Amino acid sequence: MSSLVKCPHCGLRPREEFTIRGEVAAPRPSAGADEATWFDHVYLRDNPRGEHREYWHHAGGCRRWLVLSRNTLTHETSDVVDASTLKTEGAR
Amino acid sequence: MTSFRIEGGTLIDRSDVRRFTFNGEALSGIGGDTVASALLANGKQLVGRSFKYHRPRGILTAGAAEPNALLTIGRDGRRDPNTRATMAELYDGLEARSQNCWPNVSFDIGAANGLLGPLLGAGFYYKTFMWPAAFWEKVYEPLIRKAAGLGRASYDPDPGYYEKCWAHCDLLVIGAGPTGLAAALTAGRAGARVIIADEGAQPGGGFLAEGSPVGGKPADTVLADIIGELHALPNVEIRKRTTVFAAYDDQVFGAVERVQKHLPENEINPHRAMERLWRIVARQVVLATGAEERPIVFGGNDRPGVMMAGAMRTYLNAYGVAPGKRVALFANNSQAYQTAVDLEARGIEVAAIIDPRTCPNINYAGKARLIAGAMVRDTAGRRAIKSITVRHDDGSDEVIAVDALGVSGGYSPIVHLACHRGGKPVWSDAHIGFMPPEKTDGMTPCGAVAGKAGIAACFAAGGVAAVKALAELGVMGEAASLPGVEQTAETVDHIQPVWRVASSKGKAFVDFQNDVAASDITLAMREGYDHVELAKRYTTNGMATDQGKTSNVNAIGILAENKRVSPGEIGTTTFRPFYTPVCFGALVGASKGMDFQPVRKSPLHGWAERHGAKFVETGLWYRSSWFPKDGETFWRDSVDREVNTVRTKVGICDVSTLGKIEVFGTDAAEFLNRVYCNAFLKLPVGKARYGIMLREDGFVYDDGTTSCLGENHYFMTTTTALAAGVLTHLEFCAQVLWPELDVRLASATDQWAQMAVAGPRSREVLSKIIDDDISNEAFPFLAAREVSMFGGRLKGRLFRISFSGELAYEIAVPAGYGESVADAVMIAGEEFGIAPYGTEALGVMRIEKGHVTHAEINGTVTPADLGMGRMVSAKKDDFIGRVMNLREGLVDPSRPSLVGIKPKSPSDKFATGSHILNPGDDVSLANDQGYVTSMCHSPTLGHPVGLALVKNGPKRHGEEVVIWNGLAGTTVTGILCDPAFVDPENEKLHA
Amino acid sequence: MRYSALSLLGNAFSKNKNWKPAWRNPDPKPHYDVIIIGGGGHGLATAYYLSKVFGVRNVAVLEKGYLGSGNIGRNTTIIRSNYLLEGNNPFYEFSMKLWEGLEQDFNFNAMVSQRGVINLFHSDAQRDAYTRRGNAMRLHGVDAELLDRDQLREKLPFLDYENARFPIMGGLMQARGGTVRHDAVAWGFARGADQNGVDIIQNCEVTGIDRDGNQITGVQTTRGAITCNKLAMAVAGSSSHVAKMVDMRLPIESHALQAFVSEGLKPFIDTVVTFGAGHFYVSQSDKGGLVFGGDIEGYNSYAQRGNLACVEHVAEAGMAMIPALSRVRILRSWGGIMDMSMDGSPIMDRTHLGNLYFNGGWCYGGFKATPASGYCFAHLLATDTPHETATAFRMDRFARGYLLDEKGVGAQANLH
Amino acid sequence: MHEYPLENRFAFPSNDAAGAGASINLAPIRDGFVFHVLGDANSNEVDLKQALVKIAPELGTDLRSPSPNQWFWVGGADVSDSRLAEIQAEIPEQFVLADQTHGRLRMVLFGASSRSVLAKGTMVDLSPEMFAIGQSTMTQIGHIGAMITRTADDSFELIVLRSFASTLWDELQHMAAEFRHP
Repeated sequence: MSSLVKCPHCGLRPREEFTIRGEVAAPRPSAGADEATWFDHVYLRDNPRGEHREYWHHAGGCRRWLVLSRNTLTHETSDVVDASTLKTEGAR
Repeated sequence: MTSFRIEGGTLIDRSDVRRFTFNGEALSGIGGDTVASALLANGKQLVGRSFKYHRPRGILTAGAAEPNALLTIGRDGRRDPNTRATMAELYDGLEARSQNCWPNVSFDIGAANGLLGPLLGAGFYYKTFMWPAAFWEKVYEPLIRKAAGLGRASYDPDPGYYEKCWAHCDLLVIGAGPTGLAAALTAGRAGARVIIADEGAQPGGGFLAEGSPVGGKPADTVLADIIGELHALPNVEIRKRTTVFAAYDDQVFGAVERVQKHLPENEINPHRAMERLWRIVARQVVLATGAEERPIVFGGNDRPGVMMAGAMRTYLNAYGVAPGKRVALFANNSQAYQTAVDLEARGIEVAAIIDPRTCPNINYAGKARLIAGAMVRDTAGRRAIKSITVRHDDGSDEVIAVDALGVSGGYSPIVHLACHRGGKPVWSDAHIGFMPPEKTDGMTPCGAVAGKAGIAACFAAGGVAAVKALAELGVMGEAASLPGVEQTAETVDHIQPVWRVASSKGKAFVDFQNDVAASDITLAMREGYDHVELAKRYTTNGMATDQGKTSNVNAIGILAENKRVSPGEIGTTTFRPFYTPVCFGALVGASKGMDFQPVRKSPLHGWAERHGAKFVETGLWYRSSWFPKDGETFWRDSVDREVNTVRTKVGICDVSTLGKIEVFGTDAAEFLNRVYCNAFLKLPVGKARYGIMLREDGFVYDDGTTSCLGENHYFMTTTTALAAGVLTHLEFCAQVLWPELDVRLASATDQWAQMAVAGPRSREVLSKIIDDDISNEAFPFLAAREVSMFGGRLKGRLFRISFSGELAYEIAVPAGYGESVADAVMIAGEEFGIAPYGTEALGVMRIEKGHVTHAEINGTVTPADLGMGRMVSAKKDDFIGRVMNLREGLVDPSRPSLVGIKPKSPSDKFATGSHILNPGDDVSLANDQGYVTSMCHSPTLGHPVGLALVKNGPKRHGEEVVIWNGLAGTTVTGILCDPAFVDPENEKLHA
Repeated sequence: MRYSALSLLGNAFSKNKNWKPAWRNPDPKPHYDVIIIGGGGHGLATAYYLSKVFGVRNVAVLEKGYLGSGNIGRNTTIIRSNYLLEGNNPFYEFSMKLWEGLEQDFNFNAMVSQRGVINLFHSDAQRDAYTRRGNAMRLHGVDAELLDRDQLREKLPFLDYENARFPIMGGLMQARGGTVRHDAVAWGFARGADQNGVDIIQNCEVTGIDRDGNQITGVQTTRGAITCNKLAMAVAGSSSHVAKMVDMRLPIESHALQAFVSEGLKPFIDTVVTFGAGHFYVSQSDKGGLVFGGDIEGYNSYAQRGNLACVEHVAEAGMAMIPALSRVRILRSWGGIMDMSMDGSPIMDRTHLGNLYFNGGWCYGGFKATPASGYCFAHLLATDTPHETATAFRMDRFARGYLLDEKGVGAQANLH
Repeated sequence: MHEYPLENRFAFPSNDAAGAGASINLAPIRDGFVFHVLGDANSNEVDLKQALVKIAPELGTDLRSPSPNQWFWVGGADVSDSRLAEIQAEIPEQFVLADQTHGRLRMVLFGASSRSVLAKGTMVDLSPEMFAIGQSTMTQIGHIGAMITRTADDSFELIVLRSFASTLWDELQHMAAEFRHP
């Protein structure tokens, strides 16, 4: 979905209401992690041609950060969740 | 009426006579006419000139695909260049002009290009015009540019109003011909929300051009019944004059409705849109866009009077216009014979039907002479067709006198919208055409776009498609049927592909508008540009305003024939939005001029206005930048006075636009400690602290103060520029990085009117309106708490913070009371000589004090670069940006760092953006030492002062440097110094 | 066959039947000294300069589609060298100098048109930033001029000066900037490289990269396996996809950028103009269409198309700049895939696999860089040292913290 | 002490509503309060309503949720600073309450054409069967963020940030103009 996003809180909304941050990178490293781990988190991306997970912020709606599972070739979105569930559910 | 207007016409109203001009000539048409039908009715066959060779051109089609009849309509701000005469509805007083011709359309000097034809073949310009090198821009290009282009756009602003809308439906039906109407009727009866859109002035499509009865009733009567029923259904919306121009992801469709384009100026409602952009969200779509009849590529096929056979039917039946008096047809399929039937029914002579098929399988019983196995190889006539030359199957030629030639080379399904999301059309040998892609999620192509022909078959297909689409939505429907029409077994029209007539004499055009001939395509192939995309780009075939609607498939056919493969193997170029061109106005809607972006107004806007403020755009805000007083003619006069007032007395400044965020929650302190690079865990209640926020990459993001107003309650301010960005960033931290922390963020920017009251007398002023004790002891530097005001009538928040470097406070009050409080401060300060000051004076004072803003915090600096390296906590084990801030490149001692800079001679001036060089060094990027980030005239010191980021800057105080401004051609000797020009010991601040 | 006025005339007399193909259509040989993946502008330019300047002629360019089918054929044709940073500016100026002699060099008219590029500014802060930039250009000897409102009004009287939401204060002009016919650049380099013996192999998709330890040995393609001594990637847009074949992750995201052309018009605007208060830039092609664009879509994409919201956004900015565009009709939109790097600047370097070379991360600035990118990449491939103007484009600059961030927006690809 | 006049100024322009029976009307809501209630991750609307009924029965429990665990509590009564402080003190710990009465302004768009006007701004499908009376949502109207609440058949309340209020007001007037001047 790159024209409309089904926000789990607000329902179907247009692209204009969102701000996009980019790929859900490797999780934020722990405080003691080395520079290489941090570099990976901050700079390196899988950038796949196909299924991709990325952060969208519903800035013009509920102001929640969402994670979209979206195909970068077809633009089809298979899943949208509130981003807080990434950590609370220990995903990735 | 002229001799070409005959009886009948489903679209016209003969009682409504409309006057118009064509190239200055006064003509008349009737209501319902397009400009094209009116011109034809007036016997105007020559209407324009082609792009390259300026060949005379007429009207080829009766619809959106028109490549030739492009006119400029209207004048001044209402001038529409390149308007297809076949789509423009005639209104009273319309002015139309031909394009791309000089001195006039009948006698066009540019036609001399035709003589150079062999030189101007495909891609000729890539091979020449290279010598001498400077001649391209100076000589060749201006000539080419002048000759190229079609209509001339107006430079005047458009007085029209435009708007945009969203619409939602269960089923979007694109095209209101027999197919689409059946689909809409089916879905409408089933109770679904339906939008049916059609580009025409009236719905009906094929019904409108039908000369024969349908189910025993006249076609227009059948149509009227259907439209009547649809209008009566509250769940069906009919959008006429509405072109669905693109299909985007997630079933969002762009459509443009020409709401008032068909009206004369005096009938236009200025409150209603000229054109309206629709963004249609459809759960299911029925694509009923029909098929485009293809021209045939033969010698002289571009001569005015050569017209699509189907277009002839439309002009006859819908507009009551005869295409000629003696007409021939050249067709490779049986459908086209219906044109002969209809012509003869109106008493127009059909001189001959030339059919390349040797045994055409037809049931035509008319009078016209049928010439089978033959081709048209040439036409004659200076400005319009006079005769055609037919090549018989025995190789002999015959010249036949005609004044119009109907052509039909088969049918190309209008698959554009089915392909906009990346689908590729599929070649069908049965239909001799590219059919919609096999996978069109949520969209059902049906009717002519799916290869059906005839009203009965299309209507049936539309109903079936709608039933299928409804089923996807869990709705039961029953396919609508046409009363009195029996479904007959489908007959297949055997179309014999004719990609070009090999025996053609003279230029045989593929793309009429861009003057691409069959020989050009062959030449492109010969030179290696044999891929369909390369051939397009090299020859420009299909790149004209019609985007190849009539030319692309023929070009593909020629490539295929040359390569001896199927057209399917050649494939198409990419179908891209827009199906037909869309004007900027519609895509912009009301967001133009001052309404380009919304205006944000501070709660003190009215107060500032009353004090004569000059405003400046700051993001979406208007901020007061200075307050000129009588006698001050130059902005600096006011700014200098305002600075002096603050430095010696007291001033008041609106700082309401700063971002304000309330931070609540039991983990709020921990949260702040993680988002700022300096410590925040132990900030006591009633205190403010300056904080620096880094990005995760270790560079400074924003700065501001955060105050602890209570246990688990903080009040953060951000810069105006990054107010939204910081909130978004904090939300990311709170929701994504640390959802386990109890932290709740509320934007409070708009709740508070906030003003800085600064200057040595500021305490005395505020004491008059604040009930609490605000003495230095009771309310020291960085104190922050709620205060009672005006004898308990109002509560505010008081912060002892200073951007100017003076004794200063910021007071925040509920926004509605902002103006009253500002007025009260002015009254209270009157005895001390208070004056309002704006962002300019604020900027001067912060430079004098060496405080940074986003001029310095430009996304590439570290806290250390700004002289605040020690603020970065070494004790905290985690905060945003901690680790990346330690990278080699970010701690490199030679990084440009903050210094003050002043001219050696106080009278010298310099500009922000000047670069710093060492004295004696060559002027080069390699010798660049840094640059001036901010500068101003300091009224306090009496000379310019600035801030700069300079390599090793802090170690070079006192050093002489060159302030280099090559743009202005100036160099000034400067001295690097401490950035705090005023009160470096902070005595004023703490007074 | 050399192109000249004479050859044109001669062929006209022979009804254009004697023109020869502009390039051969060879089958791949089993081995090449250098294989370049990507037959777009940068790959073809690399092959051209490798064969012409550095004498490396046993070269293949592998293109999965038709030559020039990537961003070289879908950009908005602008050339300029108005860069701020020391690591960028000399490189783009080198490119500008190559543009200035390119057509005579490769005997193909690419319609290099130095009609000027003007960046508008609307605030004191923007003016200051352009002053800094213009002075950086001047320091390197690049032409730059700061125009005030009156000077601008003389050149572009039809901009919205009076009623604009964000009034135009002036502009930074590079008179040597301009436009080039994009397809012709690909064709010129292809024809030139072909004449030097380079094999340009179309419809040949690389499906795998063969390696022996840390050494690349060759590639698997849809037209069979091919071995090589050195392998060069010039596949911006798909860099991550190809890098994945050797398990490399990159500081790059792929994003779609739309571009647009209007219907053909008589001369309307004779320079390139960039709006400063929204995402919009425009020039007019020699054919008459207004060619314009705006910002990327914002989400990762390998689909060469965009969405309506972005179209509207661009149109709004366009009309804020030129109100008279209202009745100009937009004819076509299309999309390309940008390698958006994490600091907005390109990467050109040898990789940790010693004989694999990377060229990508051009964001939406790759077209203007085409000749210098080809030249410098050829230099790197031939000499194993970076060209003097391309030393800052190192892969390790992100890890070490030597970013080339012209915009200063940090490690978020879609903001560059 | 000097007597300083205090006036709560309004951010909307003067109302130029159409006459009775017009298909579209726009009217500001001048009085009342908007409180932003922020709950913790486990909070819910039922608990909040119960608490509010107990603490401030005179203010009603008209809640509009812009976001999970957040509500705008609105009402027509004017609430004094001291009353607000009392409520803040009494509200259960899992909620905090921030005054937004001045930061977020309310207006009502009503009449038969109200949906057609709003469709020019928001993508949200406001058709009666999709958007029930009492339902509310945060969205964008054109370029401006706003909360839309359906308050009656053809009546919608809009809550907008104060700084954008006059622009949104003007834009709505433009969008409505064709229905006032048919």
